[in-house]
Amino acid sequence: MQQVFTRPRSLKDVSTHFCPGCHHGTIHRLVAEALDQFGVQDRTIGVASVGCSVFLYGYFDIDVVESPHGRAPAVATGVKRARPDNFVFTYQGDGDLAAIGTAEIIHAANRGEDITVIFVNNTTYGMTGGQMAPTTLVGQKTSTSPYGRDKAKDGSPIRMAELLAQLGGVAFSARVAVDSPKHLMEAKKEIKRAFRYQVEGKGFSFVEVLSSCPTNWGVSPLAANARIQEELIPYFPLGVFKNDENL
Amino acid sequence: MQQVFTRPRSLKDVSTHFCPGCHHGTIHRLVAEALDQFGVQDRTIGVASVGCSVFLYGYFDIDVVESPHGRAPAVATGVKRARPDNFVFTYQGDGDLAAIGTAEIIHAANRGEDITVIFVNNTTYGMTGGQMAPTTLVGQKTSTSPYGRDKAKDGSPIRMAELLAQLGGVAFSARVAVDSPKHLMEAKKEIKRAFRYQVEGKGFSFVEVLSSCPTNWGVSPLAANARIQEELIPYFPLGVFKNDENL
Amino acid sequence: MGRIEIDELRCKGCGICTIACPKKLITLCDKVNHQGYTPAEAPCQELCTGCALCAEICPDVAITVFK
Amino acid sequence: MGRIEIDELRCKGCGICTIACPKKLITLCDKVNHQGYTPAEAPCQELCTGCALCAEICPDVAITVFK
Amino acid sequence: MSKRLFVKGNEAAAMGAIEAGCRYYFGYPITPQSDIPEYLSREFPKLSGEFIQAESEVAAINMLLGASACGVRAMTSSSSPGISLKQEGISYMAGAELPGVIINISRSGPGLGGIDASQSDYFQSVKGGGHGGYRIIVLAPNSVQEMYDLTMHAFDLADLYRTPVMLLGDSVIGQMKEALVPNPRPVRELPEKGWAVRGKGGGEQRVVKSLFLGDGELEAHNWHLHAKYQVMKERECLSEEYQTADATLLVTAFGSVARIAHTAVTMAREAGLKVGLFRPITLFPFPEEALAAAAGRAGRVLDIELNTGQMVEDVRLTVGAGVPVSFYGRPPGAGSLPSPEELFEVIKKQF
Amino acid sequence: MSKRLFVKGNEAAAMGAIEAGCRYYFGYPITPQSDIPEYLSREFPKLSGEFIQAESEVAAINMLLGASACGVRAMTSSSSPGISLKQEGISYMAGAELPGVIINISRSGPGLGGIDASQSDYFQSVKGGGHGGYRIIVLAPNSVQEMYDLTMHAFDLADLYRTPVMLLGDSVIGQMKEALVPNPRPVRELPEKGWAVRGKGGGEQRVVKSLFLGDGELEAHNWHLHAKYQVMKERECLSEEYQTADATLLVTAFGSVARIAHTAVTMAREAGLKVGLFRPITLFPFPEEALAAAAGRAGRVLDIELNTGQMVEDVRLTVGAGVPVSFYGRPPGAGSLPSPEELFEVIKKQF
Amino acid sequence: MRYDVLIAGFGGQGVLLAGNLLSYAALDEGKNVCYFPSYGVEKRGGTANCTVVIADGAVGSPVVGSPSALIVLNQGSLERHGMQVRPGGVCIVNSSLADAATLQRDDIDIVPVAMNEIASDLGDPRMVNMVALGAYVALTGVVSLASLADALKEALPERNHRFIPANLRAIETGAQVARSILPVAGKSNNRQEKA
Amino acid sequence: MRYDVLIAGFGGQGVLLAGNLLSYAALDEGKNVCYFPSYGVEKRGGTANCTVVIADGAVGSPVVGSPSALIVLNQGSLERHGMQVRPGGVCIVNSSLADAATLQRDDIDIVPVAMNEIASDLGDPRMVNMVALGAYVALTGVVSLASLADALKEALPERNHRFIPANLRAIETGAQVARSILPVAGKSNNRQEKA
Ligand SMILES: Cc1ncc(C[n+]2csc(CCOP(=O)(O)OP(=O)(O)O)c2C)c(N)n1
Ligand SMILES: Cc1ncc(C[n+]2csc(CCOP(=O)(O)OP(=O)(O)O)c2C)c(N)n1
Ligand code: SF4
Ligand code: SF4
Ligand code: SF4
Ligand code: SF4
Ligand code: SF4
Ligand code: SF4
Ligand SMILES: [Mg+2]
Ligand SMILES: [Mg+2]
Repeated sequence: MQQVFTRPRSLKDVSTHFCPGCHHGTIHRLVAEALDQFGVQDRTIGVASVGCSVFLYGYFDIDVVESPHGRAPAVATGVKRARPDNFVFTYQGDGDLAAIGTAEIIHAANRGEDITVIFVNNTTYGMTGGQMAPTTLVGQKTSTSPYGRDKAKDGSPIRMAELLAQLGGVAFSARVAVDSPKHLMEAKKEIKRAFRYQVEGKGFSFVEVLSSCPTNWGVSPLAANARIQEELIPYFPLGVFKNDENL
Repeated sequence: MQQVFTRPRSLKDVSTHFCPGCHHGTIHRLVAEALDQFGVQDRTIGVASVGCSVFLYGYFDIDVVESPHGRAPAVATGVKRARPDNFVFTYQGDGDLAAIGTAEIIHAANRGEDITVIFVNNTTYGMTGGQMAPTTLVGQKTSTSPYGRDKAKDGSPIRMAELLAQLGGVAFSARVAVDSPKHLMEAKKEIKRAFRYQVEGKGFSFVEVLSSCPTNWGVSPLAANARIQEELIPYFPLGVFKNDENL
Repeated sequence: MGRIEIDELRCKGCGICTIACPKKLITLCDKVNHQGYTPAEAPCQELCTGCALCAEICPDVAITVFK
Repeated sequence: MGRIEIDELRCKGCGICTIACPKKLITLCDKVNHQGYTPAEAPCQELCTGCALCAEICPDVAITVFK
Repeated sequence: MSKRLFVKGNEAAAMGAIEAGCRYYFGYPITPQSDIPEYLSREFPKLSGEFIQAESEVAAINMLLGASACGVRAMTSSSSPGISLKQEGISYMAGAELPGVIINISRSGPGLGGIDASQSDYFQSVKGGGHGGYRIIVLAPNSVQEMYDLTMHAFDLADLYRTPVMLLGDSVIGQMKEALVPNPRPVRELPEKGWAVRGKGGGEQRVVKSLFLGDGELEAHNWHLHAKYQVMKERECLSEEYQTADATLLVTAFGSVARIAHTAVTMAREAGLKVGLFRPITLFPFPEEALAAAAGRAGRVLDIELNTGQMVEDVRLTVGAGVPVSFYGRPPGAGSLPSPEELFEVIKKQF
Repeated sequence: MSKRLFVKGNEAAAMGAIEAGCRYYFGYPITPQSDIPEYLSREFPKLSGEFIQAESEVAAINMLLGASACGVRAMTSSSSPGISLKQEGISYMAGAELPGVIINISRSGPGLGGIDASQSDYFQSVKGGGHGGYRIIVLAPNSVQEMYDLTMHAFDLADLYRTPVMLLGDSVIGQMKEALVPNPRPVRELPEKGWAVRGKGGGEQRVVKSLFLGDGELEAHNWHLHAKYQVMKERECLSEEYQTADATLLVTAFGSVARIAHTAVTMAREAGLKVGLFRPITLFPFPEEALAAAAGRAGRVLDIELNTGQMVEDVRLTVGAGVPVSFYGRPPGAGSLPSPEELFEVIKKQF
Repeated sequence: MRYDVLIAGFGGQGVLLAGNLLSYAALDEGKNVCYFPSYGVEKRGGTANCTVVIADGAVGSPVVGSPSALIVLNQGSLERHGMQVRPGGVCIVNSSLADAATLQRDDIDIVPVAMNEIASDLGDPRMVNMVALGAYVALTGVVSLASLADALKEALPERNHRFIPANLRAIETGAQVARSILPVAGKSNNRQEKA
Repeated sequence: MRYDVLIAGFGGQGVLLAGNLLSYAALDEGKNVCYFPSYGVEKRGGTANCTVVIADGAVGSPVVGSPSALIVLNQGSLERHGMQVRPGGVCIVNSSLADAATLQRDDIDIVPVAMNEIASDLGDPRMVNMVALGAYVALTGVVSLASLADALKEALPERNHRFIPANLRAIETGAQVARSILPVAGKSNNRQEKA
């Protein structure tokens, strides 16, 4: 008998601070696997954002630059322009990317910066205790929408993967999930494709990953995992929204 | 014989600082006409941005609040929430709205703030001396793209009217021009429609107006006027991109 | 039957009205005024229909139209 | 023919592997461990195919699979 | 209503804002102040107030600018990094003479730093972190009760002087719970807001702006603002003294560390050391007169701050060269909050 | 190359950056500094440098953060309102100890204000406009030649101390044209940038961050930064004196107004008044020793600034109570730039 | 009188609720109270602790270097805070999860209480914090058990009021056990300091 | 020696080019020069003016309160700056667009030159600024006409070098006219101050 499943080399052998059942852990592993597969670990510069994934440097065995909240795409732009031969990705939450970082993500995407963005959408601000995010579903109760998100006052959840797909510089934009083996395998495929596009210099690639936040959703890990299929996917459809090989 | 064309009441009887042939003047007049037509002059609060239109208060006979560069949609949000019965519009340039103000316009639109945004797209930063804007056409020479905008490094011009049309809270989004009597009449129609939607409380309405900047384009007023049809409209098509009466 | 008046002091001589007038009744005079502009003029207005297209297109609201 | 090992110290008892395993070989034990979690266990693994779905889905990379 | 409630400092500030008549809040989540937006998002709907979670701190301060321009009482709150992002907006509000309350439950930096109690934003708050040389009133509460009372006071001062007012606290003041007597809003003579935009309604056009291009206009405007700051210095200084009457050593401290110093001073007194505590409550205007007097009596000053030395500059400028000023700083961070016992040791060394 | 060129101050700064080896610029247009990005957008392509017009000043400072984290020489430039927006990013760079040059061709405020020459950003620049109590080196050129030389110097200091360095000018210094001798970049011993990210390439992981959560870590980091600032104070102070030897009145002024004061002092000397000029070139670290000496000799100081009084606080803290310090301020705005004749009158009144 | 106590354990043991309950009780008795929770970047997981200062006069510092009383619910907290207790003070240890013997001090009273077992015996393992509180109150008399009982209504959210009887039982049992180990009259009275 | 001059007119009259040309000429003669343009929010339209200070030693202030020489190209500038000229100084007025008589001063030399007419006569109305410069140089001798001629290459963009002869003619004519009005030997020499 031999080992058929092992921890990716790019992922440090430590336990994380993530809550039980939090998909951040799964997504970390998928990203690390992709780094391994392309053999870019040694020339990768990860750009961390501010959110529950702020400890990126603690879990990935790669060089990391920390960004102010929301500014990872700008930081990554500086990094990639200074080191065009390095592999550069950002890892951002939905508060980080879809709220405070809106201008930075839109313009990095529009310039077609040759970077990959992993966008972890858990429909809330995890690290700060579960406030409403631009991605919070209508009716969803959070600590700052105690009566549920009100479409009339707060607007509808933003679909970033679709929005960014509109922009010229975007080579690839997709939305995936990791709540089931089936979705997880697709997620693997798309994350690797996004990475390949950067390796091949095709331009800006973007993968939105639907993620759970049991703690702030106030449900069990299993219930949170189930919510992805039951509530998130119906509004945030999985799929590839832009795939521009010859950008 | 009687007078068949008169200056709108909402427009002060003063001469402007605009350069000869600058469409800002024309657009100011069309907006003032719409204010007159709906009889909202007395309850209008205009939100000025920073750009060649910074002197909004000098030309419109209405209450005006000045905003920091790019933040007019946020300022207007504060104004409208505090005074829901007032008529509130912003008047912003393309540097102001499509660059530094990207996050503010996207989220005001997404929240469906009940305001109207007049977006004057002259493909450059007029007031500061003609630098490249997110709307600058590929190949267009500006003071910061002396060799012409390079799609590979600077990305492609952003089409704001189309992009905003994607967002939930947007009731109306259109692009018009004022370079010919025909376009001007359409522009009048759409600006009035946008205003009507606010008067009727239908939500966020947006009108992008293609505008000339003879001074920074470095051509004569007539040549600048002609460029709208010849170069801008082919990339920035005129039309209505969202018209959601029953939002 | 129409007639227009061009405000010398408001006109900046951009010339846009000259191409907007279907009857081509407007031209720019060649002498520079005090602000350094060559304002528009419509010397003979017999054919003016009062359609006001010139006034509509003028960025500086320098034209008044009668009909 | 497969076999899995669950790392007691990494497992946070989220239970996601228990629904991911097509053979339903994994369960959460009921005694709380020192971190206050009830870790997963797979007492009888005869039917384990080594498909590794459990390991793939585990957010904490707590499962190793042999085949 | 004199029943004592038991609430967090942050909640007390939110309650004070409501009692002050504030019904417009614009903010963006950040630890350790999120209790404020969370509380108001629960309560405002019941009071038909408007709570908006902005897309960023930049948007929030500009929403505040817009609401304040309409003459309503409005506020925002954040913590250090978020406050840095608001600096342009604060400068615009100061320039346009707009009232508005800004709460900074500051955290440790620089950069991302951490979320522990810190006083490293003193300079940013009192010297004007934004451009243009404006000043804003800065209040430094040191108890849950003051979080409530001073928030109400902040709204009055903002309207009285047409200026942004900042409440500067930290995670100690914001997160601790104490008894709160929810006093009713004090009645105060306040000027009409004739300058506020509301639609000209046939009347004069109203313009809220900070752009002044006419010859000499902007210089005059700057002197006008300067004159306003002088009036604040004369009328609005607040400070508190403890055991200063016969003190031969005056400890100066504000906010959270003043609470710790208070106990340290008590310990010193029990040990027979003649120590007193001077606590500025208004950081701008800085209570120069009162401090100069107390410092003069004591003859020497020990300034204690949760940073590497900021207010100490204002203390030195105030007491003059006659009175030696020493400094004890504990820059912020996990596990770095000094205990009363530690401060007592520091004080002892002075004798 | 000693041929004298005739260029704008802004262009000189851009040329200095190129000579210093800077090949990465990130900025957003704003008057009166746009000549800098405009010049570099023309020249960088020829040098295979990267010029990016960012979507905002916030994006620009964070692009700078990213490039600097890679160890390359990079810069941004802006003017007052834009600099306010950069405060969070500057705090992050200071916290992560990242080099980087920031040019502020400041303008008049507060708010939108105007674009006239101003020195109202002194506090923001030297006291840390951002959160977290960091400091950055601030250089204040007063000639086109200094715009060039000090920009080169700024890059060296940034690398030497791993800190952001700001060049603080205004529309006078940025827009005037003077002769420039484009001196070659001085050779200077600079440390390796082992900390820069480049992909770990088998070696140790490198992390550029300002987050410190371990017990005592952040406090230690703050003291480490503080210690660095002390070294700067010892080694990097720059100042210039004119006619101070026998002066009985010492005028202190920096940047543009120091140029005007220089002529005023000349006029005073011609009128037989013993006046000297002390010009701080580094605003942080503030040239305390040199100023204290010169002020001590003269016995009294007249501080002149284009604001309502900022550097004067550092002057007072430096000279101590023995030496009376009076202040003459001209807050900025259209038509408010004082002439040498006006300053001469102000000086005369002192006798 | 001035009392201060540090309560520490890991997340989920109800440390903060215990602190709150104690505060409400003291408040009801007309005392001044300052409750100060520790606050980590990660709001969840890890260790949790809070300080409660109770005084007739000004409470002064919310931060306490050496508290007169320490309540530790797990081994980690005992190791981390054990040495902080002021000489003459008391340390109440949850002997179910921590080994009181590992704290080598004879200048304070060390009171081991098997809180988990007691709570489980009472039928609700989550009552560990109440058992601890009962012990503390019994040993220090900082507030009356009656006040604690009343305070439960304020400290617990409406929906949990049905658990009040269970909480009461846990508090009382904790008190009994503590008294049986160390009579109130004992030297632990020195724990009352002047403000 | 220290010379300072304020040149003012409206946009499009080439005020800034004149200042630049003068600066280059002085630079070529080894002098120190500081050229300071006025700068409005609106970069276009309105009035334009610039100050040029020329000195052997330090130029000192770029800003000049009362210049020893003033060149005004339109009435507005004459009214705005006329009184600023230092006693004993000279004011060169473009009499085509400004009425020199409106400046009531006898403590300075007022030299009216019909610059527009002269320029038009020379065949290029845009040469007004060169006529003005010629007059100024002739009256003050701050630089030699030869240096001005050489400087044209530096001051003008490559593509405009074909206009150099025309510029030269304008400069010389301006100089002649000025001399004919006020001999160089005249009291306007007092205009040279020490630095
Ligand atoms: C300028 C600034 N504003 C706010 C914060 C506080 N903050 C930290 S993380 C975060 C958002 C976290 O949510 P998200 O980006 O969705 O990441 P998640 O934790 O959900 O994975 C916020 C608002 C900050 N650190 N800096
Ligand atoms: C924070 C900030 N950054 C930059 C500027 C400088 N600025 C003034 S207007 C402007 C852009 C003008 O372009 P646009 O918005 O397109 O308006 P236009 O003048 O073309 O009509 C800029 C960058 C500013 N005032 N504030
Ligand atoms: S708070 Fe939510 S997002 Fe953050 S670690 Fe816990 S579960 Fe994951
Ligand atoms: S610069 Fe351009 S946009 Fe501004 S007024 Fe002139 S023509 Fe219009
Ligand atoms: S369009 Fe108006 S401004 Fe332009 S030339 Fe005609 S009248 Fe004059
Ligand atoms: S009214 Fe019509 S016809 Fe008459 S001048 Fe104007 S455009 Fe021509
Ligand atoms: S998925 Fe992983 S962490 Fe969750 S229970 Fe299974 S083994 Fe434990
Ligand atoms: S490897 Fe497959 S079969 Fe075996 S335990 Fe895991 S999921 Fe079940
Ligand atoms: Mg999230
Ligand atoms: Mg524009």
